[in-house]
Amino acid sequence: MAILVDHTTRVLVQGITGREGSFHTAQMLTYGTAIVAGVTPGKGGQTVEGVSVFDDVITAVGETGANTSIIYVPARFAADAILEAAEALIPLIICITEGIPVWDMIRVRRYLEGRPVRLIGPNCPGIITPGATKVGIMPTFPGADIHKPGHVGLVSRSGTLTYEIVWALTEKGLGQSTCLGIGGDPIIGTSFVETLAMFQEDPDTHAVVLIGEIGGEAEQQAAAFIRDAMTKPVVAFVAGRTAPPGRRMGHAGAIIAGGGGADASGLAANKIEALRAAGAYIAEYPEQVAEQMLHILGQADG
Amino acid sequence: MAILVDHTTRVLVQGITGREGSFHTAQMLTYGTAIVAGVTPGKGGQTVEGVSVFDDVITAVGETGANTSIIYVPARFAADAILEAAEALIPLIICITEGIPVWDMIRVRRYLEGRPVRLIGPNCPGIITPGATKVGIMPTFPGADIHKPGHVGLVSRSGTLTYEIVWALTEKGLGQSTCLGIGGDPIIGTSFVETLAMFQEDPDTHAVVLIGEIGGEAEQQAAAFIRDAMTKPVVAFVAGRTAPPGRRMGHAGAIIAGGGGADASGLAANKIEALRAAGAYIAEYPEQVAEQMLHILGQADG
Amino acid sequence: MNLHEYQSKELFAAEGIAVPDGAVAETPGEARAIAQRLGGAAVVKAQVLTGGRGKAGGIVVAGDPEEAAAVAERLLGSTIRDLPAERVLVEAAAQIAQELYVALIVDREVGRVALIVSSEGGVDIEETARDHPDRVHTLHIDPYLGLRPFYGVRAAAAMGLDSGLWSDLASLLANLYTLAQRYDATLTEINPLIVTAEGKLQALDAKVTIDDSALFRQRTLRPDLDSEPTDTEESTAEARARQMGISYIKLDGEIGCMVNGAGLAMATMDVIKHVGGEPANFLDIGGGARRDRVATALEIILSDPHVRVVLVNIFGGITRCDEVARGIVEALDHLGQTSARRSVPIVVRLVGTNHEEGQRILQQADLPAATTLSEGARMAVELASGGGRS
Amino acid sequence: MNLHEYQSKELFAAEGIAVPDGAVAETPGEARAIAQRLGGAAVVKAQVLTGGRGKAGGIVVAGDPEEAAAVAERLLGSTIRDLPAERVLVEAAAQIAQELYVALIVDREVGRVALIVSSEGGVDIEETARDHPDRVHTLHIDPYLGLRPFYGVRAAAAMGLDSGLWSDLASLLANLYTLAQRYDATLTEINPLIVTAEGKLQALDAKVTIDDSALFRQRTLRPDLDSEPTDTEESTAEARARQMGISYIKLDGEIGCMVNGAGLAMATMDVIKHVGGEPANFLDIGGGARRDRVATALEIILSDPHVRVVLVNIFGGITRCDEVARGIVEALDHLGQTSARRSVPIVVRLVGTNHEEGQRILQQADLPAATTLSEGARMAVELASGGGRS
Repeated sequence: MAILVDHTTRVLVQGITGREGSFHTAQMLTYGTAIVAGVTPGKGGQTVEGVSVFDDVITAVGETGANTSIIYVPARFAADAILEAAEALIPLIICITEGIPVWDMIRVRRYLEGRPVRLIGPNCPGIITPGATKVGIMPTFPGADIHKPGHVGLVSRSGTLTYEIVWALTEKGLGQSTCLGIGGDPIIGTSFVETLAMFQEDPDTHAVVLIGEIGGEAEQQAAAFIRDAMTKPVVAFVAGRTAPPGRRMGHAGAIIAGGGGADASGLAANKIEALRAAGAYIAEYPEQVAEQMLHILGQADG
Repeated sequence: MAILVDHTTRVLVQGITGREGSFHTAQMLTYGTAIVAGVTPGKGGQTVEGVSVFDDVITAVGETGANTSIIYVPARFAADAILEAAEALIPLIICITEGIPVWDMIRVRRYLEGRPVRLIGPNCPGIITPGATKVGIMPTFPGADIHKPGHVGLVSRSGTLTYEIVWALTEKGLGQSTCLGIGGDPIIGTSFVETLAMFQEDPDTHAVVLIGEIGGEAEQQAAAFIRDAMTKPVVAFVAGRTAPPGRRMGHAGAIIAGGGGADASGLAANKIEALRAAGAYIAEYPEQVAEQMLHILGQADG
Repeated sequence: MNLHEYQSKELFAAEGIAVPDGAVAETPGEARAIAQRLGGAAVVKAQVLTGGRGKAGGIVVAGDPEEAAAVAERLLGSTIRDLPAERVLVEAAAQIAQELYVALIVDREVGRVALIVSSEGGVDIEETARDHPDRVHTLHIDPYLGLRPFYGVRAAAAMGLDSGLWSDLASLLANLYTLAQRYDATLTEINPLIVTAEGKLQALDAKVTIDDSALFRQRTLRPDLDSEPTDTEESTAEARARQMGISYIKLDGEIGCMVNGAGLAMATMDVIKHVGGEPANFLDIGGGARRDRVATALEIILSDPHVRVVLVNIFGGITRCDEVARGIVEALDHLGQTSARRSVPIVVRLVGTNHEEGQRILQQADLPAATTLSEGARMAVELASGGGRS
Repeated sequence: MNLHEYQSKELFAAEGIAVPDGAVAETPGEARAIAQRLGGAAVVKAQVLTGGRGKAGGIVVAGDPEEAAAVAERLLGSTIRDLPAERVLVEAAAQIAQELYVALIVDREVGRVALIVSSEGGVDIEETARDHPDRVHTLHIDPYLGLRPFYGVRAAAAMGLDSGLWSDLASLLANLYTLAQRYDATLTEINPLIVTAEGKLQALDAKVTIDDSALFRQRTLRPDLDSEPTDTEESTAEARARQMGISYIKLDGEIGCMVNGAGLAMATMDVIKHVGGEPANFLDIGGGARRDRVATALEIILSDPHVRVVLVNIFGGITRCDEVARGIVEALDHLGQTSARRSVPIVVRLVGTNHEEGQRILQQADLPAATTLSEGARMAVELASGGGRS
């Protein structure tokens, strides 16, 4: 089962001939992902890692039946790539690209309103349903995959921090149903709440890990949803409790009291408090997520 | 019953303090229309014909529960007025204004996509459900109203030609369920087909009059709908059979072979042929519409 | 409103769309000077608003400046398909490697702009569409997105264009869309869009039609808007009417018509024909016409010497019958003082908003009145055939 | 990137938003000349990127040009809230009838720009929002529509502005939105927007923040993008890092960190604290970092003399461990030749994409390796407390 991606996922790679696109196409193919097409304008007819390249998305979809797109296009062209995929009504679009201007994302998100299209990201590591398919950039080196099929769902605003925590889960024998990063940018396509709702509905997911960070109010909204609508246990880790207030910590998502508001909702302490009050288990450091999950599930699950 | 407007209609007049707005507000009030608010920016707090004026649409809707807007704003501001009403989610917006630039209407129509809002017009005479409410500019002088309650539905691309035909119907004792003009501009909010579908569903409508004109393909689309989905009789009149090809006949709607295509679908003869083939009755001149309708219904109906 | 080729190309150049080097000339001497600047050989193109100029002899290649002057001499003041050529465009001859077709057209049914492209340029696109529909490609542009690069890529791929030119084509199309939006163009057409021998895209011809409803905000395109109209295919009377907000088209009959509303105006013409007459014109005074517009309309109708009778058909909604009646009376008074045409009979059919006041005004002026359109049309036909011309 | 007031006002003026007459001065003499041109009296405002300049003494009214020069002399080179004032803005004193607040802010939760207005300008908007929430009004702008006039009308009505100024306010807000979009501003704030004694709107202060991700297309705002950064609140090392695509923030501890990913970088700091250490910095080398960026990052960390040990924590996804390992070795080689800081110990924790090759490279260079983050953090804390500084 899992959520969003599984063995029926047919992937189109936008920006397949670029450095990142071709590298990760190879990685995904090695993992077993069904990559059916690539797109790079002007390079139609070529192949990359055996995958046919098309000039434009709508042609690629028509020829191959791709139902998921992953975007590795550079930041200045990435919004156009998302719009092209959305215009072609690809139901699931995953944008890896980091550094897309915020006004571009305002335009994109408005375009997505009311369209039967879901965007994950941008500035995210993608989605993996371990053992079935990987549509992303998470490390899955053969023989030492950090992932393992199982029943823990994981959703994160972060990239590498996710790997850290997934690895700890796997080391403890806790497999995952689906792991996804929703992206660290100020404006993203899919929220914590939407993802938690999918995990709550997914019979294959028994418990959920939520990885937040400072900035914005996404964790507070997630907390409200956990309190009101979730019956499955949630373990949460929020990065940045030692971050000094008022300074940007890396990408745009990590700003204390972001959004110009007067409140302190962006602070890690407030987020942690909201999640704790909503009934989530709080991990103090990344590896503790796996320890707590093992405690909750009572045994290795998966 | 009727379609679109009835005694539950609560009208907001955009541009109420203007010459046309105030004149027709008085006319509509005389007819018995429930006009609950007017809008003219900067004139909030005034009254026109006893109707309260507000500065903006969303406030007016909040204060008065208006569910229909009629727009008399000059052409250069009319698209903004439609957008403001649509943004405020007024379910029915009727735009009387003539001469709105076509690029403005492209923008408007795109905005309406997927919104729970219906636009009638622009460049139309509005809608009347005789005996119940009038939201438009059609002549309804007391004591000699050209309309009469009954069971003939009427839809038209024209303004004054509609009055001509309604009057002939009424003179023959044929009342109307609802009469509406969808507008003569190249880009309009509601099509013949959508209106025919509403009349087909309306138990109060027993037969339909369709008034077309040269230009575009709207009559051919109507013909296809009549053929495929209508069981009620339709009498059609298409203006412009004597118009010389290739010249504009007045407003933008009336262009032979409009839209730049190579075909002659804009010609009156083609439209008439399509409607005849679809089973519609064809009137040769306006007054014949009423004669044919009387023949079809067998008696004065209403 | 149609723009001339030279006007369209000025807009193109300002928007970054390459056009051949050249300039417009109003005299043979100017044409000679331009050809000299261009290096001798030049193409001289009559600036008339009609298709098929080439076939009609309106485009001539000149080998040297003297020949350019001679060609200009011949074209200037001649008529191409009944239209006078008041200017010629003198351009450098292009080295053509490939001819394409691109256009942006408002598609009324879809409510969006259609991008139409073809690998077959320089020929009649309607013929191509009929004979080789697979060579004409249409893409509707989402107005929220505008003509983003992926539309250009899709168009280029559909045309089978060399991939080295794709990003140039995408830029050109984006610029063309910006131009269309900026100038309220309902049509912008480049036929042919050429690939030069150097491998560059260039607009060899240019056609732009501006939305008449948007002229109020396009005054830079229309410096003549308040003065006398020129440069269009319409007659002086038609242009004068349009300036007043009146739609007027002269036809060949003898019954002048003044009607409110385009649909009713056409139906009135249909009824006149139905009862055996011939309309002398189409005339729509527009919605909410006031008396000065009515008076102008009547004067325009009566300026046609073939008119033997005038049928006024007004069904007042937003137009008020009393205003119309006053306009008619005013116009007749004015004409009575200035012209002998007062003797043309006028049949008036007036119903709708404020019709009682209107009919009272007409009765005072002793004008014949009809109750229905058919009755009015029959009265007009009888008056026209029974004489009445003094 | 925050713009100075004078830079923001230049953008405002170009967009048609009225600002007080004035100019920027870098010397007392320039300030005197500007005050003279303004007619004598002037307001001298230190150009520093911080709020509360007024309270901190950064805004001074001068009665005549000499006083303006004296004030400039005092402000230039002084620090306001720890920031050096390198320029002053000398402006005509405004006659204020009313003070308002308007701002456009990207609202990340809604994904749209929020228009925030208040009838209480010239004061801290956050205080107003807390104490009088009914006086602060927020409208989210549909990006498809842009800031159309009806939003302006709605804002004006909400503020209770005199209706004679509504269309001016609507125009001003539309221009402000255009400016924000044109320059990729995530914040444009006018506090106060004043109504002058003559009844005109004028931006008395101006604050604009540009989206760092959009600087590639905003080079006109950033002539210094390729040279040394100035005019920002960040330190030289932080600015140098940013130019390389590295996020670096200096802190007060002794354990330098180099991490890929902001979330993991913060978590690494959290773990260092958890095991008893103090991070010397936040550093995210970004996604897909190549070896030159890794080398620069290490040099920046080691340029902080308080750093006693460096913890490198890399979990490779889009970043490849072999590139990181090569970058570390390169940087150490380079540092070994140029500095004495080679002796600072480095703990490396490297897992993920191409980690085998990366670990092989590190082993050859004889660098201590950790398996988990906690282990790495503990090793670093031990090394830091146990000395290791030579």
